[in-house]
Formats: sequence, structure tokens, C-alpha cells
Amino acid sequence: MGSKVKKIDYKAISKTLVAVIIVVVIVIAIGGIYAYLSSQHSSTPMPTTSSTSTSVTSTTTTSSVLNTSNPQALMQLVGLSTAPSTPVTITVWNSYSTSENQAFNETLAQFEQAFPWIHVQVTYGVGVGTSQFETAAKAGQAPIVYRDTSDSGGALFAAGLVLNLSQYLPQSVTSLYVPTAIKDWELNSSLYGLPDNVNYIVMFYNKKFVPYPPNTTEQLVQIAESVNKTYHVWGIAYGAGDEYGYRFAAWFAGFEGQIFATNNGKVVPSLNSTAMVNALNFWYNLTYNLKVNYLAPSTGAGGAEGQLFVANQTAIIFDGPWDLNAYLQALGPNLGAAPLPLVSQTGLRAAPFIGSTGFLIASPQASGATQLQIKAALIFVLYFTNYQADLRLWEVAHDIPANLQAYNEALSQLKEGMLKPTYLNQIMEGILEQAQYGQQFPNIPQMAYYWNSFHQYASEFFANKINSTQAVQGMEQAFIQALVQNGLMSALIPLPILPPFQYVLALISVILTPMVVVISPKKRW
Amino acid sequence: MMQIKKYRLFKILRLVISYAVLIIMAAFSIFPLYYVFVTSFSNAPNLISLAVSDLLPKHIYFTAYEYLFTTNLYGGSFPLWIRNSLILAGSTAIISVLLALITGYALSRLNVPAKKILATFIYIVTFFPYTASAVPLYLLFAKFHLLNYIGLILAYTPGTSIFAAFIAKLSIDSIPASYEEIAMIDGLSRFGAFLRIVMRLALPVVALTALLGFSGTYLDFALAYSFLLPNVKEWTATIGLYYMAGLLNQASAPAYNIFAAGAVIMGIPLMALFIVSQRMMTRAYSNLAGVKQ
Amino acid sequence: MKKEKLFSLFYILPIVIMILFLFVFPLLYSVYISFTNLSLLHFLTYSYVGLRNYLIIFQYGYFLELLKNTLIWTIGSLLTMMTLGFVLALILNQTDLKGRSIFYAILILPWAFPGFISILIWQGLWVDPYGMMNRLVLPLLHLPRVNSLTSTTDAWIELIATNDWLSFPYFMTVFYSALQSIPRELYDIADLDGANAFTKFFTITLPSLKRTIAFVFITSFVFTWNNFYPIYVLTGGGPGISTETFIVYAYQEAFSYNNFALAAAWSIISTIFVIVLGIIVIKYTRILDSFT
Amino acid sequence: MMDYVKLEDIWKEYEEKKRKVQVLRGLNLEIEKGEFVVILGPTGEGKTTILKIIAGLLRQDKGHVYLRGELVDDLPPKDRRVAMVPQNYAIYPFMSVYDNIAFPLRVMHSSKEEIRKRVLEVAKMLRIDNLLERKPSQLSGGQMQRVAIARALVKEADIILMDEPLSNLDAQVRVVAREELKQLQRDLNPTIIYVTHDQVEALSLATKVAILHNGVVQAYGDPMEIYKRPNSAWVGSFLGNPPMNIIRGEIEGDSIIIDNYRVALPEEYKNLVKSGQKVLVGVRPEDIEIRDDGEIEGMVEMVEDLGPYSIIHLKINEETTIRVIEKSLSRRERGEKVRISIDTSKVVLFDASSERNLLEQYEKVKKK
Repeated sequence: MGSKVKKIDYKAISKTLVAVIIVVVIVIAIGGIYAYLSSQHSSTPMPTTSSTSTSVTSTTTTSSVLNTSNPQALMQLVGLSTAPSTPVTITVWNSYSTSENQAFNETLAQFEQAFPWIHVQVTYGVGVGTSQFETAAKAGQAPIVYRDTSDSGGALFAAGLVLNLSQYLPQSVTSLYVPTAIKDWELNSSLYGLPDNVNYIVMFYNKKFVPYPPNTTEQLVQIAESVNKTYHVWGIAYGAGDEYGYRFAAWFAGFEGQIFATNNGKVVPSLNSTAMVNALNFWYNLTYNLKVNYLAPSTGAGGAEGQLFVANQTAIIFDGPWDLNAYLQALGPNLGAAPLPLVSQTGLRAAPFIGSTGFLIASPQASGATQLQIKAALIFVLYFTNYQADLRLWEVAHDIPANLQAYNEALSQLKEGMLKPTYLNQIMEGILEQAQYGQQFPNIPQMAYYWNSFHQYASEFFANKINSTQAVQGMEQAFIQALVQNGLMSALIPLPILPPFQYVLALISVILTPMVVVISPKKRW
Repeated sequence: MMQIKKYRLFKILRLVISYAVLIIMAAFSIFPLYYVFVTSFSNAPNLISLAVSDLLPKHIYFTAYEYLFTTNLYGGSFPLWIRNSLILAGSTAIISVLLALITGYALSRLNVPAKKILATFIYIVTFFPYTASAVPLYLLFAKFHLLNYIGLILAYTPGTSIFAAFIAKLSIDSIPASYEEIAMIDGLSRFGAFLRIVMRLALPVVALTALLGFSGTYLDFALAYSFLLPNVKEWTATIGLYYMAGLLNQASAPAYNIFAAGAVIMGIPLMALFIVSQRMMTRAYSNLAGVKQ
Repeated sequence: MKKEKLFSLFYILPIVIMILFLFVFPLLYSVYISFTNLSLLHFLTYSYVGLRNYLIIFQYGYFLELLKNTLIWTIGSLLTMMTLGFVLALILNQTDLKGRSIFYAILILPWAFPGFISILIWQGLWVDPYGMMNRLVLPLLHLPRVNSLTSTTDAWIELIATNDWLSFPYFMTVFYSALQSIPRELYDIADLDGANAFTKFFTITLPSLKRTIAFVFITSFVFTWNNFYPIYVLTGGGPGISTETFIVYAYQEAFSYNNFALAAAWSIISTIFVIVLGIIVIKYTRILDSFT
Repeated sequence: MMDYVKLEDIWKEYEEKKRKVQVLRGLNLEIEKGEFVVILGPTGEGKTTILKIIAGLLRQDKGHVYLRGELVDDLPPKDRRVAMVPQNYAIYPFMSVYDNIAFPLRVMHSSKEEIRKRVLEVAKMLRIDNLLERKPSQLSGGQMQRVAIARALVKEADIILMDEPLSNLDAQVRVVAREELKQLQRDLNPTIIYVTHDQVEALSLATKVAILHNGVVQAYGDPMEIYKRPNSAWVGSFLGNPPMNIIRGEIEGDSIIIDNYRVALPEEYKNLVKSGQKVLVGVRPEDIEIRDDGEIEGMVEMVEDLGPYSIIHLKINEETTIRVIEKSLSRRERGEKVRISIDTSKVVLFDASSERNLLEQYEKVKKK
């Protein structure tokens, strides 16, 4: 009896197995066929809606001075003579911090007064560079306006999710912004967003430990060592091992490196260089040999770096002005800010990315916006990057203005020492000075594949798993691989659509071997 | 005599070791929670405590709690979000219970065609990782205009229910069919008997399913965030807490004391619920051991 | 007869529909996507590329490395937390132990505490040399400090220990429940036969728990295999990719590289692995037989 | 007279582990109002299935069920107005005794006072009115059984189905319970369909017994009548403890030849058989006497001492063993040779091939 039952059970289980295998096969087959069929449809190029936009720009009066604070002028700029009779709703994803939102809300109130026919639906607290936007865009539910960083905005633009503003606005609007800032928003000579502030990292130091801001890396090392000896705190807290290459790019540049090079008119990575080796070794030396740098596991005011800095446990960190408030609160007049030092070896400045945040408008496929909504959105982004709006951000949150007029106003405020408390003037001066020694933040889509390639090998290097030469070779190779995989570089070996025979065989055997093990009758567990 | 002495000694040794292990493990489980607790009563937004002495706070600050209960963020507030979370988690719990028990009932009592294949299939499709299904789910739910609570409840329910359905099946196996049969003869429909008799008799499983469904929803962040992001007033406590503590917006520095305070507010009811229902839980899980060989 | 079958289908229908929508659809969709080139540059209009993504994985990817990591993560976590849960359950199951319910109540707290918060707290606790683990606990136990940034082994220790903390209460509860359902008479008879504690454990306790262990093992195996947050938050897969699992890698592929097609392919491969391993376990333990 | 409960050609098949088991194969049963019918059959022959089909819990594959003269095939259980006492009583463990008894009334949405009145009435009748506040876990087996009956009675259904309600009771309690049940049926006069494998219960309780075997009712009628004159060899050997002796024999004139022995042919069969016909001789052990002048000789093979009487197994030849009841306390030894005499007036004869009672066959022919 017992053996009989067992046999029946065994049969049943293998039937189940067969069913499962069949289901898996069917699933894969259907998926494949479906993918194939639908690609046949979708591969026919869709007429881009932007090209049918009946050249709105032609009606714009290329007036000598653009006044983006004037409602009437703004409407004219986008080709509206009078306010539409029916109200228009635009959705906005806002990525401002709490303090920046004070400024935003004030501007919003004024905006709604000036344009009673535009109703703004704001989603607060969205992150920048979020995949949320992409997923929403895929579902056709992206917001009409999104505030993002220039580099991830560039990726969105490359993906076709963001409107090409050059087709809607005259070239002259670019003159309204700080040149470095507006340059961040141009890709293939198309404008895809308007900046509201500029950002980059600077060197924050604690005046309690640091007598003067180091101007060269030699001084930096000296100060770090003496701080370490005298006060028994870290000279520097820089988590080079937890780096994705945003901050490290500054040192890389200081050691005379470049992320991209052009080869036959094509953009190729150039991480495999002595500059990268030197930059890596420089920080390795500070961390492991001199033991004055704390290899922090997390960055920013909330991370280990910031927390140590706030707790007077480290003298120097590298961070952006977005964390200024946290440090200001904790250190008060002891807080100092200065540009990153000169790299003594090369005589070049460590040059951080000068990035920018700003507003972009989703393409109609992504958001389902009508022409009128897009016009309203254009008005919105122009208004929220105008002089008053940007100055407000500066005054409330000390954002570095991207609006030229506001930027100049900020500079003159600093010169006159108008900021309160007074020591803030010096700090802000230090921060603004850094802008002179920056590098342009690449916003080409290739850039998206830099971060992880760098991170993987830099972290292995700082974990002592590989040496610096291996690290730079590795990151370059990984970078190239990522580009190839994403179709941004041609592959050395072209990848065929149908795989070589041996691969199919390998794949099938990988899947089937365990199944054979399963099917073969074995003793009960 | 020697024997008894030896036995006594062995017993004492056994108990001593047991207590030692229990005390160490208890310390291990409580320590991080204690840490959260202490952090929530500090006014330093740090996560890394810089001195061991910080573990015994000299001052107790209620600033974090005050902030959570008084601040209005983007038109929402933490109490509102807690309420939302409770509604959402409660509904998910109820629906999970119904779904799990109905499925368990069908597997146990009814002559479902291709039961074995179906059960195996149901079990195996859940192997597909959540991280990979997030995007397709979002697209699907967007298409059906379900990026709201209803959609969320639908999305949360099966995760708990499938696991619970298997336990429910075992539990219902051990309930004699005559209980519901007599109820049906006494005037209930099959579904009525299921609701009033089977569910009551399988109460431990009901409680367990409800608990798991509730806590899963109550604590989820990723799905709720992608579904509810544009509607601040509909946010759940988890989303709200991330924002309140400034953990999501890279433009603000995280305030870990607020985060900890929120964790305490959210965690205490949940822990109470777990402790209260621990007996039900053990009884529900013991069904697993009752499986026939 | 037919009517009865249709009627019982009605009961199973809700879960089947839900599963179709919530599991089968995403699965199909992912399979479909994995055959296309949906990525940053082909976001709105993408096309069929056959098995290209799978080829990339085997040709360029870190397939073996990730497989090894995933296995270390899954097996390492599972073994330790099941052992821990089992030992605690055995301890709690001693009738002459006083204060069992208090200890039990304390020991399930990690399970009852919001996990996303716990993981962040642990991240802070592990910071070397400032976190309390490295500052207080490990020195107290005369153990070396753990720094996940500088050593892969340390990173695994950190990940698995944290995962143990998060999950041991679940295993303890399940095993404790199972132990309590073993009839006392079995032990009484063994006592009469003069069996010692070890014999009793191996002849009564362990066989009685076989099914529970099997069920919990397969369920948790899949869960751990697919568990993403602890790694993502604690080490981010580092140093390098030495603690990166399939799922974490797929996630990064999708959301850092925006290569949704490749991410889908990774997910599918990962899923095929769990399904195959799952079927082996199901087959050997016959665990699903009891559920149908 | 209309049949109160009628089962017409009921077929039912189960699927167990991929094997089809046919439990009921064209079962027919007609029950009159107020009868106490016991369905008796070995375990696993589908007795409970019949009850479930009557109650509507199971649907028959083929055939029809009539209750109170109406076809109820499509009626769900709740509308069939029957009550049931299941084997394990199914007293809801989470309700008090009172709530358990009140449950059917609550489901019917009776008023509170009505429920109270009825529950108390029934509880008093079953002498469990002092237990109403208790939880089922505090009840003894006998009390549980009464609660289950009370719950069945409370809804005043006039058809009550009972599934071995006494099998879980101790032997002594069982006797009392049996008596009480019988009394109850006499007082309230419901139609009771009672299922059991216990012959004593069947014989003592039933006004009519239906013997179930191979998916059909083998015999149906007055219990003593069936006992005395079973309609088939199987019924004869199934009913009674010790069972009826079924012995191969051959007719020779006015006598039956068993082995080498000759036994007189009973009067009533004289016209039904002819010489040379093979028959099965059915004779109850109590109708055989051990006498020194008995017709048949056998060797004592086994003795079952049961106290008041003994059952003696006598080996007549290689294939025939006869059981005999001896009241005397005299001890028999194994191997002892004894002679027995059969009370021919109580002998029944069955056809050797069909195993049917020859008398019945004759009556059928006569009817036609």
C-alpha cells in the first residue's frame, strides 16, 4: 500500500513539474512573440509632436530686453495675446527643501495672482534624479513641470521625456541666466530646462581647528596632520570609498584628468589615466598612510561626514551649500568655507562639477499635456527662474542664483556685507569663489554610466582589494561596457539578435540540468 | 543517589546556560530599539552617537515628538498620515484575511479542478521579486486609474494572503467538516457558514493573517510612495516620516531624532499588537507542524 | 459534479485573478521587456532585440560573481537565522524555565519593529569606529571591529548579522509553535525508555519538525534571495560589487543606468534560479503535497 | 400513505487519490412519517453519504431526493428543514451551551424571547438546563450528545438525521442514552434517520432497519423480521452477533444434506425446492442445540467464553464451521467431539448462486 501511494505521489509531482515547465516555456514564448510583434509596430517612427508645434516662436517679439517678471511680456513670449477664457491646470513636481519652499510658496502666491487662469497643482518634496518621473512618464502620467538637476535632466531629455525649449523660446532667454548655469541645460544645442540655482561642492572647515583655509594640497595635508596631532580629531572626513564620483571628479580634474575624451568625433571615456591613478593614490595616502582622513561610510550633513563635522570631530569636509544650514546651526562663527585647494603636483585647481538645478517641462507623450498647458508651463518656468524668484531663494535659503540679475545682486549684497549674521558673508564669499574654479558638469547621456563604474572600482581600491592601476583600468572598462550595453558606443564584437548556437545550448543546459535532477526519482527526504 | 545528584547538576547547568543565552539574545534584540528610543528623546539629529555615555541621556527632550505632532508639511501632518496608514493597513488586513481564508477553504474543502497544479503555480509565481514587478505594476495600475488606496490594497493583499492561505488550508484541514455542515443544515449558506463558523474556528490563522497584512502595509514605503506621491493628504505615515525627518530630499539634512520619534510612535502600537497576539501566532504556526507526513 | 467544480472555482477565483494581475502580468511584462532594448535612449520607442540582453549578461556581466554573492547572502543568512531561531525555540520550550513569556515577548520585538527603520539604525550602529557595535559591543566581547568599507568579509558579517537580527524572531516563533505542538506523551515514553536529551532531540524533536523546517526553509529562501533593502541600505553592494546580489544589481541596472531591459533580464534569470531551486526543495520535501 | 422521505435511485461516486469509488449505486429508500429508521452497514459503505445527500450537503450524481413528498434536489441544506446530529456533535467550542442550542434559531432570526423560551424548553426536556452557561470544553461526552440533540430539536424540524450519535459514549452511558432517545422519539414523534454500524443500536432503536451494502439497501423492514428471516445470505451473516451460520447443502427429497448429515427440510420451503438443488442453509447459532442425539457431529475448534453464554465453533468438515451458542457453563475442550441438533423451524434457505432467500424469490414470482 505504502509504496503504491508513493508512486502515485511521485507521478503527481512530476506532472506538476511538467506543468510548471510548460507554463514557464509558454510565458517566455508569449513574452518573446509579443515583444517581437509590438516592436514591429512601435519601431515605426512616431511623428514627434514637438515638430508640429506650428513654430510658436515666430510670433515672439524679439524685444531688446526680456522681462520675465512682467505677466504680459511672459504671455507674449510664449505666443499668447490674451489670457485664455478657461483656466488651465498644470502639475508641478517640486524638489525644493523645506527652507527653499518658503521662497517657492511666496513666488507661487504672486504667480497665481499674476496668472489667475493658471492653476498650479504642486507635489512637494519630490526627489531629484528620481526614477519616479521615468515610471510616471512611461505611464503617460508625468507632471508637466519637474524640477531636477541638469545632469539627470539631460538623461531625461535624451530619453525623449523632456521638451526641447529651443523650439518654444527665443535664443535670447539664455541671456537671462548665468552663462555656466544655462550651459548646463544645453544638449546638442537644444535647451531643455531653465536653471534656478547653481550648485557644486566647496570645502567646509572648522575655524576652531583650521587656522587658514589651505590653498594647496600640501597645505591641506599639513593642516590635516597638525589638527590630527593637536586636537586628536580627524583632519578630513572624506568617504572616498563611498564615492560615486561626483566629488571625486574635482580631484580628478585637479590631477589633470578628464572624464571624457573625443576620439574621431565620438565621445569616449578616459578614466584610464595617470591622473586618476594619482588622484586615487593621493586619497589613499591620506587615509591609510597618514591616517588623517576618515573614510566615512556616508556623506552629507546626515551622513557620517556631516555628523562628525557638526560634532567637532573633523576639521574639514567637502560638501555643497545645500547642507550649509545644518553646519551653520552647529558651528556658527566657527564655520568656514573656501574653494577646493590647488593640487600641488600639477598646479591645477581641484575643479568640482558646476551643476545646476532647474525646471524642465515634460514632453507631451510623457505628461499628456495640451498645447495650452505647455504654454502655461513655459510661463511657469520662466516666472520661477526670474529675478525675484531667484533672489528670494538666495535670501531665504542661500541658494546660489542662476538668474544673472539675481546673481549680481547677491554678489553686491556680499560685497556690502549685508548678510546676517555677519560671518555668513565670509562663508558665502568662499562658496561663491569656488564657482570660478569649477568644471562644466557633463550632461550628455553617457554621463549616466560614469557613476557606478567609478564607484565599483574606487570602493574596491579603498577596500584594498585592488591597486590603483587595476582600479582605473577596471573603471574604464566597466564604463565602456555600460556604454556598449546601452548602445552609446559601438561594440567591439557586434551582438547578434540571434545568439550563437553554443550560447543557446549553454542557456538551455543551465536551465535544464537542475530540472533533470528534479525529475530523476530519488529517495524521499 | 549519585544519579540524582548528577541529574540535578545537569539541570542547573542547563538552566544557567539557557538563561545566559536568553539574556544575551534579549540584549541583542533590545539594544537597537533602545537606541532608537534614546535618540527620539534627544535634540541632536545624529544617528552616530559619538560617546558611549550618550546611551544614558542626561536630558530628555520632547522636541522631536513636538515637531511630529505640530508641524504641517506640504498641507499634511503626521497624525493625518498615521490615520491614513491605519485605514489602509486595516483594510488590507481585512481583505487579506478574507482572501487567505477563502483560498485556504477552497484548497482544504472543495474539489477544485487541477488543485495541485494551481497551488504549485500560485506558489511559484510569487518567487518573482518585488523589485522587478514594481514598474510593471505601476504602469498597470496607472492604466486602470488605480494609483490610489484601492490599488494599493489590491497590490498589498496577495503577498500576505498566499502565504497565509497555505497555513489557513492546514488549519481548516484540522477543523471537522461537520461544524460547517451542521451550520448549513441549521440555515446558513455555505458562505455564511464559512464566515461565521470556519473563520471563527480558524481564529489563530485569521489573527496571524491580519497581523501580517497589517504590518506589511503599515510599514511599506516603496509602493505607497510610487502610488501616492502626488497627493500629500493621502500619504502614509512611512512616507510622511521620511519627509518629516528629511531623509528623502537630498536638499535637507536628515533629522534622525525626528525619524526615531516617528519610529517609536509607529512601532509601539505594532509591538503591542505582536505581543498581544503572540499566542494566536504560535497556534497558527503550529499548524505547520501538524502537517501529515 | 460539474456544477460543484464550477462552484468551487468561484472560491479560488479571487486569488487567481489577483495573482494574474499582480504576479503573472509583471512577470510577463518583464519577460517581454527583456527581449527589447527599453533603456534611456530607447525609452518611448523601443524595439525587439532578441536575446541580446541575456547575451550581455553572460558575456559582459558579472554573472558568476553575483551568483556567488547571492548564494552567500541567502545561505549565510538562512543558516544562521534558522539556527538561532531554533536554539532559542528549544530554550524557550523547556517547561522548567521561568519567565518564558517575558523573554519571548522581548525576543519578538525586532520583528514587530518597523524594518525600514531598523535597517537605518543598524547602518548607524555599524559605522566604524563610531557606531555602538564597533565602539561598545564588539570590544566588550573582545571581537575585532567590523568595517564594511574596507573588507568584503566584514561587509558580509555586517549584512548577515543585521539580517539575523531582523529575522530570527520569525524563525523562533515558527519553531517554538511547532515544538509546542509535539505531544508530551512522546517524550514521556522516551523517558521511560531511558533516552537522554540528545536521543530525544534526534528521534522525536527533529523528525517532528521536519515539515516545518522544510516549509520555512523554502519560503524564507525565496524571501532572502529576493530581499533587497538590507544590502541596498547597509553596503550598497560594496565594496565594489562584492556584496551585490542579482536583485540589487538588477535594481541598480534599472534605476541608476535606466536600462530597464537589462534589469528585466537579470530579474528573469534570478527568478529562474529560485524557481529551479524552489522546485528541487519542493520535490524533495514534498512540502506542497500537504497544501493541496 | 405518502412517503415522508424518499430516495430514488441514488448514485454517488467519489474520487479518492485519483481512484474512483462508487459508494452508492442506485439506492432506493422510502420512509414514512414518524418512523425511526436505522441505516445499518459496515464502515465505509456510504452511510454518512446518504445523510449528507438527504440534508443537501452533497449532491447525488444521479437520482432524486423527495422530502415531505416534494422533490428537493435543487434545494440548499438551509431550506430543507431537517436537523442533524453529527457523529462528533460539532458543538461550537467558542459558544456557550445556550448559544449553541440557540444557534439555529438565531440564524432563522427568531425573536429573543422566542429563542429563550424554546432553548429552555428543549434543555429542560433533555435535562441540560443546568449546563446552559457552560462552555463545551467543560462538558462530558453524554452531555455533549444531549446538547447536540437539543440543537437538533430546537428548530422543530420534523426530520432528524443522526450520524452514529452514540458511538463516542462509554458503554454504560450509551445504554441510557439509547433508551432516552427512544423515549424522545416516542414523545415528539419526529421522523428519525439514524445511521450506525452497531447492530445492537439498530435492533433496539429502529422501527425499521435498512441494511446497506454495496451501495444499495440490501434489506429494509422490521428489525426482528429481518433478523429472523434475512432476505439474503449476506444480510443473514451481517446481522446478529455471532452471525448466522451459512452452510452449503443440497436438497434431497424432504431433507437437506449437509456434508454427510441429513437435516429435515422446513415446511415453508417444501414447495419451493426440488431434489438435487444446491442451497445455502442459514441458521442462527442460538437455534442450534448441543445434544447427544443431535443429527450432526463436529469437533470443537474454538470456544469464546462471553460470560452468560459461550460461542462454540464446531468444525464439521474442511470447509464448514458452525457456530453454536451454549448457555450452560459446562466447559468444552478443543478437539472434543459433540453432536448438535438444528431447530429446523427457524432455518432459512438461500439460493446457492444468487444467495437470495428462496422464500422471497417465490413471493416475487407470486406477485407477478
